[in-house]
Amino acid sequence: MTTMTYLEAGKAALAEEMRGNPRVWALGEDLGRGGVFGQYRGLAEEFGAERIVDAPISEAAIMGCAVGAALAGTRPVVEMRFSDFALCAVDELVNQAAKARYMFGGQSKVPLVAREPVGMWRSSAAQHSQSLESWYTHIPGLVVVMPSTPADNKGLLKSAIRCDDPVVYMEHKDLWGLEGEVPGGDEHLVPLGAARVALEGSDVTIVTWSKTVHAALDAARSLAQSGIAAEVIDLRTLWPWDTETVYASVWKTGRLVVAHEAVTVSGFGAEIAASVGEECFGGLRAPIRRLGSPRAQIAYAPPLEDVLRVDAAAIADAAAALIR
Amino acid sequence: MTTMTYLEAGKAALAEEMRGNPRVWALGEDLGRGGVFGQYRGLAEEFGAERIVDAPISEAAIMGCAVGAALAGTRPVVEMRFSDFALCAVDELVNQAAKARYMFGGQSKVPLVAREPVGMWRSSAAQHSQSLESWYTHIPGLVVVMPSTPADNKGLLKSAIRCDDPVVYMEHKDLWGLEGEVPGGDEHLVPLGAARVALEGSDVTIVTWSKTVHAALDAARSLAQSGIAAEVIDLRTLWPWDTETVYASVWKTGRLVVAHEAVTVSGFGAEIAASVGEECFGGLRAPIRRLGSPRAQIAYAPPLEDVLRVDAAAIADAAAALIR
Amino acid sequence: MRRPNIDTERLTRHFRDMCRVRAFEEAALKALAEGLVPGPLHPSIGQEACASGVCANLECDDLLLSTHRGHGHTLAKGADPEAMMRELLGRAGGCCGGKGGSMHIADFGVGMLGANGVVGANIEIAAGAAHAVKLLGDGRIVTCIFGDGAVNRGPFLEGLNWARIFDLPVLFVCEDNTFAATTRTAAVTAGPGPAARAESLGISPVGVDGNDVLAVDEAVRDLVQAIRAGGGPRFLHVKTYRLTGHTATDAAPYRTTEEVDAQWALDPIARCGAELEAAGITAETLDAIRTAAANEMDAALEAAKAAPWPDLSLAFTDVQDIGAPVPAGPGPLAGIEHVRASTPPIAPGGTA
Amino acid sequence: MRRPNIDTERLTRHFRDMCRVRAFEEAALKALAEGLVPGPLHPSIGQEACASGVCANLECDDLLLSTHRGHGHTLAKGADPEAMMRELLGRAGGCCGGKGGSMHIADFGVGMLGANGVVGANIEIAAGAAHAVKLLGDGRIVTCIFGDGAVNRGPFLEGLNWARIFDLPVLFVCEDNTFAATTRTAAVTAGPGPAARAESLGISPVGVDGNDVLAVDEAVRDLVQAIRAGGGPRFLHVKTYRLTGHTATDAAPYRTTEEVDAQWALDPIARCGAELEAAGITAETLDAIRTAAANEMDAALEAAKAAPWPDLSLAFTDVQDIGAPVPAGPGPLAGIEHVRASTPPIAPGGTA
Ligand SMILES: Cc1ncc(C[n+]2csc(CCOP(=O)(O)OP(=O)(O)O)c2C)c(N)n1
Ligand SMILES: Cc1ncc(C[n+]2csc(CCOP(=O)(O)OP(=O)(O)O)c2C)c(N)n1
Ligand SMILES: [Mg+2]
Ligand SMILES: [Mg+2]
Repeated sequence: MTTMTYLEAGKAALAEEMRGNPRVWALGEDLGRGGVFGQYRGLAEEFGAERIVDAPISEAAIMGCAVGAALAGTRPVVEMRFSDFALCAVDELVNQAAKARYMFGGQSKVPLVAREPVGMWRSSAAQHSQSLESWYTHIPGLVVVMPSTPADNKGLLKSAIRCDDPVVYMEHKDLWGLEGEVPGGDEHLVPLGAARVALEGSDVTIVTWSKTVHAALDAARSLAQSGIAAEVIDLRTLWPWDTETVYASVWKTGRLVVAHEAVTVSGFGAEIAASVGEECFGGLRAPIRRLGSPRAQIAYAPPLEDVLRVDAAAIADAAAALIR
Repeated sequence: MTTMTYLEAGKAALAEEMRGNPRVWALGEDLGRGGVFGQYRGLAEEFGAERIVDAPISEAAIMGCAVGAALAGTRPVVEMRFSDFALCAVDELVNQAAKARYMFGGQSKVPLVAREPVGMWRSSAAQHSQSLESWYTHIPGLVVVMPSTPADNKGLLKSAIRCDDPVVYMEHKDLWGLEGEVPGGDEHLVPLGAARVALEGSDVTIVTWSKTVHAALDAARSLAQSGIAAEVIDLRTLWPWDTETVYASVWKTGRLVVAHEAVTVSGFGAEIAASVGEECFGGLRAPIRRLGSPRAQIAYAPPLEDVLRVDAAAIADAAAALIR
Repeated sequence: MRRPNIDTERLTRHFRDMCRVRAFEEAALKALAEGLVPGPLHPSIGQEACASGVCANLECDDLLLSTHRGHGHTLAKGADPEAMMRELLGRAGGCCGGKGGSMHIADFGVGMLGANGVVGANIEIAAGAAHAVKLLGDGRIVTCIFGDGAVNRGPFLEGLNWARIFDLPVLFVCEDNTFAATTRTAAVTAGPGPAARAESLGISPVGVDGNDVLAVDEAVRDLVQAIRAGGGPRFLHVKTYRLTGHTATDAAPYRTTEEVDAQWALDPIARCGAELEAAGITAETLDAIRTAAANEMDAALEAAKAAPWPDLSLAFTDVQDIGAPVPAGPGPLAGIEHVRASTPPIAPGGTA
Repeated sequence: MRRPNIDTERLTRHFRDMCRVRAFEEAALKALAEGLVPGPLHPSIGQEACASGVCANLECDDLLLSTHRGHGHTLAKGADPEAMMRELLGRAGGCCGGKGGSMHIADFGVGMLGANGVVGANIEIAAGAAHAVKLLGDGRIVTCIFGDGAVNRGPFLEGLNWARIFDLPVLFVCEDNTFAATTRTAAVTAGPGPAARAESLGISPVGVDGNDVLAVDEAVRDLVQAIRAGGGPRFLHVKTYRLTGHTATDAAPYRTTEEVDAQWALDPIARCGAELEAAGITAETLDAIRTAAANEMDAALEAAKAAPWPDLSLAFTDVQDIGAPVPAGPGPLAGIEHVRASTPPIAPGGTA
């Protein structure tokens, strides 16, 4: 175990995988100087400009190039800088990366990882704050991963790089500085598709991911003070998601809150609520509550931005209301 | 009332709005020769090349240009040819069109309509068959419309062109030739946001839209033969969707099937199921069933493609199973 | 036309290759007319010299990226016509298992990494494949063929810029057939055109008469040599004409028959044949080549017609490694969705 | 530098405009250092000649599209610095109501249709605005300023192509400050650069020393004249240097202090001042201009500091006409979502 930040954990994961496999390389803007958040700092020095590739501002080319590079036998790790800019490369990700294996009848896989930092990061406003994970869960062929802790950022990124499917890997910009214990050694892999029960409880299930896991844990602590035992499930992988763990928890508690930072409408919370509503119908003791951002663009002014954030108090209120 | 096809209805709507408002114009590939499906045939002759604009293969420029043209005081109607190609213009639609009004503090609206033909159209395969409506329902600022009949294609397209919001307007490619009665006169407007009860019934509610409406009506007819009275709701507008009509129906029937052509996972059926599950919790007599495409890319070979289609039999089976 | 010192053997090979492409598409069009091709077909009739002239200079393990109009490129790269025909008919044994069809034809076994249904998308993919090839240092080169319509899409700029700044081993071929669907590209392409754009991106272009197969062959030979020598990306502008409609069902009323007839007079296969005759190859030899090609492709079509539909379970293979759907009833397992397999509305085996 | 027949009045106006831009950004940086600017700031220090030289040739109702580094363009186009400063601080009365911040600064009242957070996106939007202007036939022209990084994105090709084929009244200005964030654009831009690319798209480019405000002014004057005369799109390549880091918090360790110092010697404001002095304007006059600018911007900052936060209900206005969220409890009404307004963690009114 070592203490490191979420940012360092991601960097360590990439470095280890690059050391272990010469076919792994990374491409994105400003990577030679460490990337926009410093999450690549030092890697160009270790691996050279051939494997830590400094790209022009060409998100479409970065993603499209990764598709071709994956088809031709390498394992590119794409850096999109802000997930919002990945919207300049949707054809490349959705029409190409996600479909090539299928439409060519399995002649090739497309092992690429698209790192797309997501989420509100104080006053970044409408074009630099989005969380569009639910989009990618809707696209056949894609795997979607959203780590919430340093340990998971290391273990999940390593698994994503080893995965033969195109993986949309969404780190949260507000978590870069978060410190935590990270298991050492090259073989700290967190399996894709397995949720983590972050806190056990019997009264209500809170399913969440990414930064909102921390708000949910805060909420659970305050609920505990009112005698309510919340179970907090960190989904970690959104596609495929761990229905087994979630359904088992809901059968146990009979109550579910799904909380995420993304817009509620057609957010991934809808998929979870719809699935649980169908699969655990007889076990639900209250309606499933979804908490997400209202369907509004994200504002710059801090108080306006905060109106759109799901915080611990909102989660605790929603959970408590299901029990009352 | 006149009988016309879905295609002709859309063309009539655009022509009428262009006659009525010189600020309305259309832009897209091959429009001067009628567009890829003939849905613009004759319009260049009537309105000239200045208002029926023949674009290069530049979806990003077509959409981006429409954003600028809307900000500068016109009302562009964008033709994306296949909704799949709109994936080349996502930044322009999502980061620009949907956000400009908000991020500039209301200094301008963005009145544009993006026509995006959707859906499976025999053996068009993975890159020409997608239905990504749920994506756009997730984006604040956008209105999402999916007509299922000629009458609605006329009345909704006219309303969309008059709407000051950016509207994603999705016609289904398999419906172009569908004939139906269309109210005459310039003022046949179908309001955005209002569902249509296509068939009344008391035993089970089927919520659907676009081409799947017709499969649902077929299913309802076969259910009727087994004595099951299905209520079929054609949503018509997905955002904002007519919660009032849907909730009232579910309170009445206690059972809901949501059927759509798009992938089930994170499809808009999830939003409906989640919302109904929350709002009608006490009124549900069975779990909500969602029917959509499995989460697989769309295959070329007809039998494989058909595996992915939601048909009348599947809808009838699902509805009947809720009652048994 | 008469050129000195013609390599008649090589030119005869081109003649054969072009006849095979033409015959393949004629067979495919016949199948389409019979209702056996369920999806769209984009014929390359009149453009065969590009396919043959380019691919004659590529090794089997060199990589090729193509477009929606890619039958010729795929055949010329060495793919099996029967597997291709099965693909067009959506049958078992198609080169993509019946899952891609004409617009996604591919044969990775001969380095053909796919046609593409999105205009211009193959340019970035090709740059990426070349990036991989350079990283791996295995000596392969990549060729990317795209249309004159593609030069108006962003990926043209982004992909060429990418290839140049990283000095990648890739040959860009703009197969300029005068049209993008029903639009004359000249009307929607600003400035002097594709070659000038390549030049502005640091890749000096070469232009060639695309209906002269030897000219294409020779131009490509030099460019490929330069690329193999580590010279970085190259650009070839191949000027030709689309003799058919955009798709097999496009009657192309937006141009006169005079225009098309004049272009038929430049048919690359006829020109190649005439040149071979002038060089002493007999009409009989050429006829035999034509007939062999037609027979080969008719046989491919017959075999495809006789082939069964793909097994329905294939709808769920090749989706992805983890989280793929399982064709089964609903249940509390990750990634499982309910799937109903309906009866195919079109009967297999050529009876449709 | 000494030029004959200088219009000292016009040059003095440039001096004042540039000083105002500089003073605005210095005030904004001060506010940022005090923790009052919650979002990112991209200063244009050293690039003021582009803003002033371009906008001096535009009418109020002409349209302008800018970038994330757009304070100077916005001010020079005539926006109110206090409303801009309020916007940077996220306060009520900001020109975007506090909802956009620096990266989305806009003032439609003076034809400034917005900075943009997506590099290159403004190029297509500008082409579209010019398309509308041409359709409406109202005589306005459109100007689009973008960086040297933007020329590597697809919209550069697609937008310029569009403007040229439809002969639109738009001036494209590439404000080339040598860098895209931490990357020297020369390293990632193939070929001769932005001007050659414009040329290849049929728009003949003009290049100018971007630290010489009169040179920019004169070049733009001619180009704007040509555009107003119906000549279609024009292109200006303005060569300058970004004296600060990419953002206010970027120390820019990727370049030497020698390099930056050498560039400071070319500071357009100092150069303009020297030229004015040489033309007989006194140092006192120039000082007074500088001081007035500083005072104006300090006052704008003080006013912004004193302004309250925007009303929380504004989070839900301007979303869209139909289907906008309503800040209320859950209920069976279309488009309503539950919203909790949390206490602002930063106190308004300059006490943060
Ligand atoms: C991004 C995109 N836009 C539009 C289309 C529809 N489309 C298919 S082929 C074609 C014309 C392409 O012209 P060109 O690139 O010259 O190739 P050609 O068909 O002439 O071989 C168009 C517009 C598409 N496939 N992809
Ligand atoms: C599409 C996109 N990719 C990346 C970014 C991140 N980014 C913001 S500014 C910038 C550099 C832009 O360089 P340039 O266009 O030269 O403008 P400058 O900052 O020098 O004024 C980058 C990469 C972005 N905003 N948009
Ligand atoms: Mg063409
Ligand atoms: Mg720059």
